[in-house]
This record gives sequence, C-alpha cells and structure tokens, in this order.
Amino acid sequence: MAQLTLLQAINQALKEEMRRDNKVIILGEDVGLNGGVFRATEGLFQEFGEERVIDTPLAESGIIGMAIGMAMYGLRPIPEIQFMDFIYPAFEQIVNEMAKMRYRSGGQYNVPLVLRTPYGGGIRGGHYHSQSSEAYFTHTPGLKVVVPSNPYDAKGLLISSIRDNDPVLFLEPKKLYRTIKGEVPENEYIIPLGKASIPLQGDDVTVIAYGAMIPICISAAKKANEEGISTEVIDLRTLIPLDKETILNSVKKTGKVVIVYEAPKTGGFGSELSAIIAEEAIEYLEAPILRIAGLDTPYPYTLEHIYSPDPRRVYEAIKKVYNF
Amino acid sequence: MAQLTLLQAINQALKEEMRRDNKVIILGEDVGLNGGVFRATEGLFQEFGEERVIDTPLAESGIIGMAIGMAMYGLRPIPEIQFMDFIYPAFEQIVNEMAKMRYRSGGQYNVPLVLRTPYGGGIRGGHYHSQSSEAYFTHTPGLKVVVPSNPYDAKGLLISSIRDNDPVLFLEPKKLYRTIKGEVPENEYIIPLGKASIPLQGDDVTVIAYGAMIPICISAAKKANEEGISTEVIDLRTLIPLDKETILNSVKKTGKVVIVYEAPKTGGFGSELSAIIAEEAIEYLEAPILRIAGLDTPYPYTLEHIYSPDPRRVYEAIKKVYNF
Amino acid sequence: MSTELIKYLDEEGNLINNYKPSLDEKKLRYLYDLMILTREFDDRGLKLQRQGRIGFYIGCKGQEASHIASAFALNDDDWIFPSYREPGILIMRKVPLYKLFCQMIGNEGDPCHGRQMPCHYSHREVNFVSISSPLATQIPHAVGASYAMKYNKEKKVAVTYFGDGSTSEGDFHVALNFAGVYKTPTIFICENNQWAISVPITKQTASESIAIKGLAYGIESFKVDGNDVFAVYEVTKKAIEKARDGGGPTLIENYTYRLGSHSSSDDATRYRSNQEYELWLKKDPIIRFEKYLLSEGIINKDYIDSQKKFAEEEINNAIKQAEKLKNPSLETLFTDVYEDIPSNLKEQMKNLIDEQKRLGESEDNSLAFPL
Amino acid sequence: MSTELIKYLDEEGNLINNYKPSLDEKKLRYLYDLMILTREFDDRGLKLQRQGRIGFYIGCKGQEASHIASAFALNDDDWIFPSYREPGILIMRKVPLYKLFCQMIGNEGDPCHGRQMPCHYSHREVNFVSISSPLATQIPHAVGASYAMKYNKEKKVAVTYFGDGSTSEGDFHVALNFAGVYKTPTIFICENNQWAISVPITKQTASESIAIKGLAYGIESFKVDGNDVFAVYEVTKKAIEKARDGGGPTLIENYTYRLGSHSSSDDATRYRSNQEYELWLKKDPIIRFEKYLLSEGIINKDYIDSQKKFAEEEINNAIKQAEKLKNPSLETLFTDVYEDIPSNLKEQMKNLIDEQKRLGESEDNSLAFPL
Ligand SMILES: Cc1ncc(C[n+]2csc(CCOP(=O)(O)OP(=O)(O)O)c2C)c(N)n1
Ligand SMILES: Cc1ncc(C[n+]2csc(CCOP(=O)(O)OP(=O)(O)O)c2C)c(N)n1
Ligand SMILES: [Mg+2]
Ligand SMILES: [Mg+2]
Repeated sequence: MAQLTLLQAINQALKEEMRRDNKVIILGEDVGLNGGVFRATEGLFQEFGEERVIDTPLAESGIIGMAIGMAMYGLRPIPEIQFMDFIYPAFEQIVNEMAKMRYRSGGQYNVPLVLRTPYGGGIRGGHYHSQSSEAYFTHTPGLKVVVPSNPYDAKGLLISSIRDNDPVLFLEPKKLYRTIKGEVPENEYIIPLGKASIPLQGDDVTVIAYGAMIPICISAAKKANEEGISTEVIDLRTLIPLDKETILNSVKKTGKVVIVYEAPKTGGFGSELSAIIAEEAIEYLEAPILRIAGLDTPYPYTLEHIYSPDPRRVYEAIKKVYNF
Repeated sequence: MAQLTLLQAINQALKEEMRRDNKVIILGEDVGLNGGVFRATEGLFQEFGEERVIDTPLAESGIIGMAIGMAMYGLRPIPEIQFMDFIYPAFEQIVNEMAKMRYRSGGQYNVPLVLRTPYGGGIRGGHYHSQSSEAYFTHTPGLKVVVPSNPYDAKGLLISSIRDNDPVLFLEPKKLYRTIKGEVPENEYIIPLGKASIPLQGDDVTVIAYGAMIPICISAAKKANEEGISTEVIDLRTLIPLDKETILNSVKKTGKVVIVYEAPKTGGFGSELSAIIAEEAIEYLEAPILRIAGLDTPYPYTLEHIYSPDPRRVYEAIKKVYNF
Repeated sequence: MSTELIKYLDEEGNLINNYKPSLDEKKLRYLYDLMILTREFDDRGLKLQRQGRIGFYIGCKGQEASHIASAFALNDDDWIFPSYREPGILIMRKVPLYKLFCQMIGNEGDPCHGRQMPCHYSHREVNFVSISSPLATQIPHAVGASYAMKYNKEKKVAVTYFGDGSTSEGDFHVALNFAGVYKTPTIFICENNQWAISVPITKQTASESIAIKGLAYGIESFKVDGNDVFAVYEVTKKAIEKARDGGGPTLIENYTYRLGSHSSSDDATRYRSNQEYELWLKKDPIIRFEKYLLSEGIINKDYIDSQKKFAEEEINNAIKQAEKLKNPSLETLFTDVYEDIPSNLKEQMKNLIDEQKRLGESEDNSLAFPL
Repeated sequence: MSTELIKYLDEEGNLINNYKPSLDEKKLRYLYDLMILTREFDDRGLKLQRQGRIGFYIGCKGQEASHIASAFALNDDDWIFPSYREPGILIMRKVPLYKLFCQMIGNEGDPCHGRQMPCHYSHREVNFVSISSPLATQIPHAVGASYAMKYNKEKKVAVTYFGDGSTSEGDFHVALNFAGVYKTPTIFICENNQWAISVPITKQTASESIAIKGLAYGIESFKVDGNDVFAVYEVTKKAIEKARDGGGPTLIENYTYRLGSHSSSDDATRYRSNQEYELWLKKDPIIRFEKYLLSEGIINKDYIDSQKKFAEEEINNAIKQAEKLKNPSLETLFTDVYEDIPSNLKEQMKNLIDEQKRLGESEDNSLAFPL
C-alpha cells in the first residue's frame, strides 16, 4: 500500500471519483491549471479538462450558488473554497439555500455537493488563514460536516461524501496536509459518515476531538498512559451526523472527559459535545467536563503557537480530571 | 410612566439618542418614509431627514459594509437588517470585518455600531422569517450580543448599546414587539451590558433563557411554583459579554438547571451555557442539564406552534430535573 | 445590445414599430386566457388573506405580461428559477390550481408540506424550482443548472426571474459575471416593477436602466415594455433561441409596475403617490392586450365574460378542494432535512410525538405575519 | 465617461496626446524617488521571505505608478482604504520604514501587535486604514467613510484600491451601487494587473473592461494606462476634484501588470507564459518614467545611482532597527478584541500567563505559510 500524505489522499479520492462518474465536477478559485493553492486538485485539469475542473471568478457566493444549481440539476459538484476564512461571502447560499433546499421543496430537489475547504491554524496564517468555524455549520440543520484527521480517513470519508445525497461540508486540516503520511489503499473504499473512530483505547479518561487536534490529543494521551492514566481518544470524523453512541459509551466507562477543539472556546462545537454529555450521562461523570480550545479572540499571527491547543495543555487537562 | 410596547420602547430609544447625538444615524431597507416594515423607525425620517435615516438599496452586505466605514470614521450608525434571516449576505462583513477591525488594527480603529434585527418565530414566518441564529454571532469574538425581553430592558439596553464603543448585535424578539406592554420611563436610562436579571427568584430549579423565551419560562416557572417547585428564572439580557456569575450563583444554589432557547438545539447558545456549568459547577449539579430548544430542522410554517418551545415543555423539564 | 425600450403594442392596443405578431390567433387567445385566470387567481389570493383564510399573500397584479408572455416562449423542459410574482407560469404549465391553494394554506396537499410561507411554490414535475424568500439567491442557481445543461449537451435553457431591488444584491452580480464567463444558456429576467417594498428604483440604483448592467458582464441586454405581451414574448424568444444555439446568456429588463401593495402586510399609500398608481393603472397589460384582441376580432365581449366566469369557477373549485385538507402530519417536521432521518432527529421526533399524545396538541398562539 | 485607454507617456518615455505635465520638476523628482524607494522596499521584502526572516511577502512590482501616482493626487487627510499592493502610499505618507518591517516580522514594533500576516499594514496617523485579507471588503467601508465626510460637510475624499479579481466579489457591486445612489466622494481604483493568482482577467469577467462596469452604477469611469505616472496622476486628480466639489464617485481602472508571482508562496511560471511577462517587463512604469526624466534633464545617471544607494541604505537601516525588537507580549493576545478586556478573556489571560510560566513557553512548531 502506498504511503500518502493527507493531501495526496484527497487528490486520489477526487481523481478516482471523477473517473468513475462524469457527473463529478470541481470548481473554485485556482483549482485548474494551478492545481489549487495547496495542490489538492493537481493534475485534474490536465486529465479532465476545463469543463470539469473549473477555474472560477473570484466570488465564493458564485462558486457555491452555481454549485447548488448544478447539483439540483443532477451533477455532483465539488466546490472548493480556498480557505475556510473566505467562506462567508457564500454563507447565505450555504445556510439558507444549500442546507434548506431539500426541506423547503418537500424533497423534490436535493443538493448533492461536497464543499471542500482547508481549515485551522498552525501555518502562520494570522486570523484570516487559520479559522476553524465549523460551529457555524454544525448549528445549521441540513448540512453534514466531516473532518478527517489522517490520510486513510480522508480518502474514505471524501468518497462517502461525494456519493452522499445531501450537502457535505468537508473540512481539511491544512496543518496536516503534508505533515503526516499514512497507508492509503489504491482501490476505492468508503468510511461511512456518522461513525467515530477510537485511535487510542483507555479506561480512565475520555478525550474527544477531531481533525488537526487528533495528533495533539494522541500525543497527550500517550504521555498520560505512560504515567498510568489510561486515556481513550475519540476521533469524531463526522460532526454531523454525530456518533453520540460512541461518545456516551466511552464517557459511561471513564466518567472523565476532556474535549479539545481549535475554535474560540465560547460556542464551539465542543460546547455541544459537553452539553450532550451533561444532558444524557451526567450520572456517570466524576469530574468537570473540561474544554481545551482556542481563546475567545481572533487567531493571532506571531503568537499562534501560544494561542493553539497543544499536547501540554491537553495533558494537564487529562491529569486534572483524572485527579479530580 | 408610559406603558409602551417593546417596539415603542425601541423607537423611543432611537429617537432620544438621535436627538442627543447627531452622529447617530440609521440605515436599512425601508427604514425611511415607510418607518421600517415593523415600524421600529416610525417618524424618524420625518424628524431627522433622509441623510440620517437612510433608505438603502437592497443589499445587506452594503448596509453593514457602509455602516462599518461610517463607524470607523466616527459616526454611530445603527444599521437595521429587516429580518435576522436576511443577515447572511452581510456575514462576511460582520464576522471578518466588524468583529475584527479593532483587533487587527491594534486598536487604531473601532466600529461603534448597533446592528438591530428582529429575530425568532411565532409569527407564521416559515423558515425565512423566524430564525434565531444568535449562536453564529456569540461564537464570534469581537461582537457583543444583546437580547431584550421586555420594553423597559429594550430601551435601556439599546441606549447602552448605542453608546458602547464596540459593535453590538441587538436582537429584537419580534413575537414580543406588540404583545407585551410595560412601564418605560421617558427620560434616558441605561442598563449595563453584561448583567443578567432575575425576573423570578427560586431555590429549587434554575431556568436560564433570553428574549422571546422569557415570558414562556416565567409562565412555566409560575406553574411550577404553584406546585411547590421554587423556580428561579434568569434573563440573560446580554449573551456576550455573559454574566457567568449570576448563572453560577444560581446553579450552585439550586443544583438543577433547565436551559431554554428557540434555535435548533445542536450548537445553540444554550449548549454553551450548559458547557460552562458542566465545566465550572459540576460538583453542585443534582440532575442532568436539560435543554428545551428548537428542533434540529429548519423552522416550519404550518406547525410552528408545535415546533417552538412552549410553557408546557419547559414545565415538564422543570419537573423532571426537580424529581431527578 | 439595446437599452432603448422595446415596445410593439401601445396603451390603446395598437401595434407599433411595424410589428406583426408571430403567434397565431389560437395561441394569442390562450395567452389571454392565462392572463385572465392569473389575474383572478391573484385577486382571490389576496382576498383569502383579507378573510383570514391564509396567513399572507404576495401578488403579481400588473406583471402578468412580464412573466406569462416570457415563459410562453419556453419549452416545457426548460427550467424556471422563479421569484415570488410568477404564479402564471405554474398555471401555464398546468399545475392543478388547488395545489397552489394547498401551498398557501400550508396543508397536507402542499407538495412542500407547509414549510414555507404562502406563494413559495415548488413543482419539480413542471421544472419550476423552489422559491426562496431570501432575494436574488436563485440567480446563481440558474447559472449552475444551465452550466449543467450545456455540460450534458442538452439544448435546454434556464430562465430566472427577479425584481429590480434584487439586482442590488451581490448574488445578482456574481451570477451574471459567471454566466458571462461560461456563456451559459441562461435568461435573466428582471421584472422592474419600480419598487422594492417602499424603495423606488431611483433610490435603488443610479444606473440609467437595469438593462445597462449587462454591459458589466459582457452580456447582451434588452429593455422591454413589460406590460406589452408582444415585446416581452419576442425578446424572450430571441434570447432563448440564442441560448439554445450556444450564444450564451441574455439579460432582459421587463419595465413594468406593481399595481398592488408589496404584499398583504404592506400599505403602499404610505410611500407611493396616487397619481403614479393611476397612471400605471392605465397601462395595465391585460387591458391593453384585450383592446388589441377585440379590435382584431380575435375575441369578443362574450368571450371575455365567459373566460372570466370560467376563471372564477375554476378558482372557487380549487379553493374548495384545497380547504378540505388537513394540516401536514407531525412527521413532516422531521423529513427532508436529510435524505434519511438521522438518529438525533429520530429521537426528537419520538419525543415530540409522545409529548403531543401525552399533553394534547400545542396551543396555536402564533401571531399574524406582519409584513 | 471613457473606456478608451488614457495614456500620456509612452513606453519610450515620450509624452503623447499633447500632454504637458502639471507637476513641477521637484515634484516629479520626488515621485520618482518614491517609486525607486518602493521598488527597493519591495525587492527586499521578498528577499527577507526567501531568507526565512519573515514568513510571507506579497509584492507590488510593476504597480508603483498605479498606486503612488494616484495617491500623490490626494491630500494627507484624505482616507485610503487599501488592498495589499500599495506600500508606496505608506512610504509617501512618511511612515517610518522600520515600522513596516516590524509589521512584516510581527514584532512588538508593529502597531497591530503581530496579529496579521506580513504586508497587512494599518497606520491611522496617516489615514491609511487597516488592510484585510478577505478581498473587496474594504470597498463598502470607503463608501461609508466618504458618506460620513459628506455628512460632516468636510471636503475630504476616500480612495479605495482593489484588484481586478476583487471586482467579481459581491462587495464590489454593492459598494459601487451605494456610492452611485448617495453620490459619495469616493474614488474607486481598480489595479487591473490582469491576474488573480492564476486566473487571467479573461476568465475573471467577460466585460469589455473593468471601467465599463461603472455604467451599471451610473458612476463616471476611466480606463488608464496604469504604468504611466502622468495618466494615473491626472485622471485621479480630476476625480478627486470632482468628488470634493460634490460631483460624486469615480471608478478608475489602472491597466497594469503584476511583474512578480502572486506572493512568496506562488510560482507564476505554473500558469503564465514567459512571453507575456517579458512583454510587460518592457512596460515597467519606473523605467518609462526614468527615460522621460532623463531625456528632459530633470534627473541624470548620478541622481539615479545616488537615489538607489540611498534607498538601499534606508531599507537596510530600517530592517536592522526592526529586527532588534522582540515578539509582542502575551497580553496582546487579549487586548483590542473589545475596548475593555471582558471577564472571560481576563480569565483566559490569567490561565495562559500562569501556564506559560509554569511550563515554559509553548514550542513553536508552526509551518511556513503555503500560499
Ligand atoms: C436577502 C433579502 N433581504 C430582504 C428581504 C425582504 N424583502 C422581501 S421583498 C423585498 C423587496 C424586493 O424588491 P424587488 O426585488 O424589486 O422585488 P418585488 O417585490 O418588487 O417584485 C424585500 C426588501 C428578503 N426577502 N431577502
Ligand atoms: C474573499 C477572498 N477570497 C479568496 C482569497 C484568496 N486570494 C488572495 S489574493 C487572491 C487573488 C486576488 O486577485 P486580485 O483581486 O486581482 O488582486 P491582485 O492579487 O492581482 O492584486 C485570492 C483569490 C481572499 N484573500 N479573499
Ligand atoms: Mg421591484
Ligand atoms: Mg489582479
């Protein structure tokens, strides 16, 4: 099996799905000849031509609006937004149109598209190239939200997303694009949406996270394990629909929870996770539900390494709930 | 003292502030001669003229973008978005510009504006005239978010907001615009941002809510009180900055919490409230933190009375945590 | 490219500018019938609201030629991305009238299950896409769908309707720009009724016309007398043919007038002069067309009376049929959010259904829509 | 209204179209000095990035005339709403050079406390508003500020710069439309460098020019040779005077070229032909201006050498001075989110400061910016 980066895995999934189904079409800024500013679409323009790998004018609302129309008509567009930070000009199209089309038309129309966008910090991008605004979308009924944390999942989840008949927001942890490699089968395989994974099992503490926070949590959890705190890490993989069962089972086992996310703490998706646990499993809890998250400020530039959740911070939280 | 509706209290606050300070300017769709589609700006065009009460072209991004420029230059604009459901074309301007201008300029520029918009359901508006999307904004550092629940608060909070040097999102519960009256002093007075009120005191259960949910919670709480469950209702009034102290004090006293909000349950602002309590006061909890909220669906039309949180649902939740 | 007003039928019902109708008498009569029926439909819609039988209404009075004569130039498999003032297209495409009233009531007969406000129709069987309240959002969709038609090598077109106010939204701009670049088979029809609720077109934009905006996108554009069935039909037809032949998009400004208030919640006398209204009343597209048809002997007074009577009866029956139906089921609160109901919604559905059984149906204390 | 290219100085440095400079020799020399200094600044900025001394750079090579000659027509109290390719304006308005390098480094000398990526300057003392990464967002701000100037009865103007790609955003459209309606004293300057990263202007819009887009808003518009200091200066000056006199907004298209890659993360050879680049290299605005000044005897070779040397030294000193400074303090993570630090942020600040003391400073494992 080939060792691929997360970026290569995404590129491979796109290529395979485009070969399989000529209804799959890519559109976005610089996705064509240039192969995307991160090179996620490298080579696709050459193989599939400019009608299927479309360089668009500079207008996110146009990219998403046009993709919605394509999807309603029966294509399977994969619009790219260059950075998640630039998704907001399309916010109206996403929350009022893409998310509600099936509902408001009584199921007569659906919008099978995958909106791919790189998110998150750790690349010295300042507050306009580092945002993790998944919570805006997880609060929007009608959308599915997927966040892979490694190359294998990225490919399998992306293929599932492309074949899904609902609109999917596919968030790519840009910090991990090239920093991790993993085995990725060349043949097609899918990872179903709505199923978490447990990259590390444990009995004492549950750590819940997704995307770029997973390697950080695993590193913290391993350190905790070394110190005799048996720590379980849950990788949600899909935020909506959420795999509540896996979460609650783990919490019921450990009674101690740390939730980790990059976005500003207040109102992040981690708050929802905490609220679910406090609503449905409070009898099992033996410690406060701690959230290690971004600060309630915009993302900084120079001091980003101090801003971001890191293994030390997660490790301290694990210890804290363990010793509570 | 005059008995005013919430709408009249808002109109009065606007009028008084405009008389006091000619830097205060109103802009929006139909706010001029027509007095706003809800009549919140009635009479202002006549008194202050079209330069200060500006009918704009139909473009929310233009309204907010222009207001930001005015505010940076030293005016105190009060842009109106006709319904909160139509705020999204301006989302980019709100979350990336309005909210981050002070931060990114190192405090050289600030954006003292008040974005007024009616929110919430109960008026047969379907999913495009009923939304409560406050959670998108409470998750956006740099914004303040205010939600009055009665005429007296509406005036005092609006005056505070206008005088505040940060951008404020001022959410008006449209269902309450004309359905409740209350005493409103004619002279100016302010209610500080960031301070909750406790319209009903109690020792057994804490109910936390804001805006249009307050009358519903009070009605449920009164019923509970009659049945011997001493119920406290906290009216947050300001979501950001949040009066955590009042919340935690109450929770520490009662150990039992019900949180009520209109927005879809997943990822609503109530999830944050729950997460704060689960993080900072779990030792005091004697029951699950229940959330009575909207469904994880768009807002319906015909069945809206079934969709929305109502006193019966809140009352059941109070009983449930009480008897836990 | 023309931003001069194109006009073939004057206010007195005379053909001008050497125009000769390309439609035969039968088709002209049919066009007239549709306009009469749409007018009656619209009148009754507003009345139902006034009588408290529906919660809201938004009308098309005065804009019948603009939407009916333009859609008349389409094939049935061309797609419509509508705004909310084009019910005549649904009538033309033979959606059973009672279905439209079911939508207004929001009952179980509404194919959209009572989820949107009145007049937000969606009928896939006739390629009439779902109407959205947020303005201008449908314009980029039309570009996307027509891109797909072109990509599939089908000779179809997508037509989208929007108001003059909606041209101020960013989505108007991005959509036309994309269409210009990709040369999609899209027809953009702006029904310039000169008002956006209380805002007159002069405060909406300083451009000389709406049509001239097409220049910004390299899109051929026309300004048409929107109350003139002939001008509307011919210009649209030409644009459609061009689009089918790979000639790309066209922007058409139908210069018309909103004869009613903005909606059942609005009172136009607050901001609009009676003179202006009276002036435009005289330019009514139906009266003008009727005069022409009468003078040409294509119809006579009896025909008019019988058509009006027929329209009344049709509408009465449709309303009667629609009002028999019940509210949508509780389940419709949960379906169609996703293809399958996810587990969290299943949980919420179960709770809600149990609750309504346990406590009885929630009290309906909704207020009337205020706008 | 003109969408013909306005040009006064040809590629060989000859005045054409009967143009006679309105600026005296001293001013022309000064303009030249600014362009030389800006070019040197820009070269060194990119080098610093290549040397790993700053994390990112985005340059203005080839666009010096476009932004410097236009801003030269302003008064100091006119406001600039910039994009990211106008550092020459800061140099012209005498912001100490080392401050600009402090911003690029993101250190304690940056007035914005190291919160944005390099080249996102903000200097209120010279009315140079904060630069945003999200494109086109500044355009409506300029309309708002100029509305305020007019409202205050001040005779000021606001100028905003943006690229050709940015005209595709909704914010371009809404801003120009508002300005047209309110006749605000706003000058919209599009630096059409013909590329938006890898997307050429021909794929950006099908309109004949950017200038023609002004018609859609009733805004007078001009297309100017953006590499011609004289044309840029004169057209901007006229627009500014008109705006000051209450004549409303103007849209100016400076037709120019991006001589570098999009930014330090980009490699233009992936998508752009060398021929095209070579062609435009010959149209370099500085060379052209230099030829004119030499031929008129306004400067000589020695002058050029000494100015270049001066520029180099200034920049060297500025970099040296900037590189001495430290990172911003931890507190800057929390200030300026609001006027006062709210209690939740105070809590987070206390925790973070305690933590950094307890555990030592967090490891810096940030990646290099990839774009
Ligand atoms: C994005 C958005 N903003 C505001 C509104 C509220 N609104 C509904 S109709 C209308 C006026 C529309 O004017 P126009 O586009 O000219 O269409 P018309 O009603 O005249 O047909 C407004 C402001 C809306 N529906 N959507
Ligand atoms: C809203 C938004 N979308 C996308 C980007 C990413 N991006 C940065 S610069 C750029 C191209 C800009 O082109 P243009 O406006 O012509 O300016 P130029 O760089 O040529 O000066 C893009 C797509 C962005 N910064 N903001
Ligand atoms: Mg209109
Ligand atoms: Mg450019």
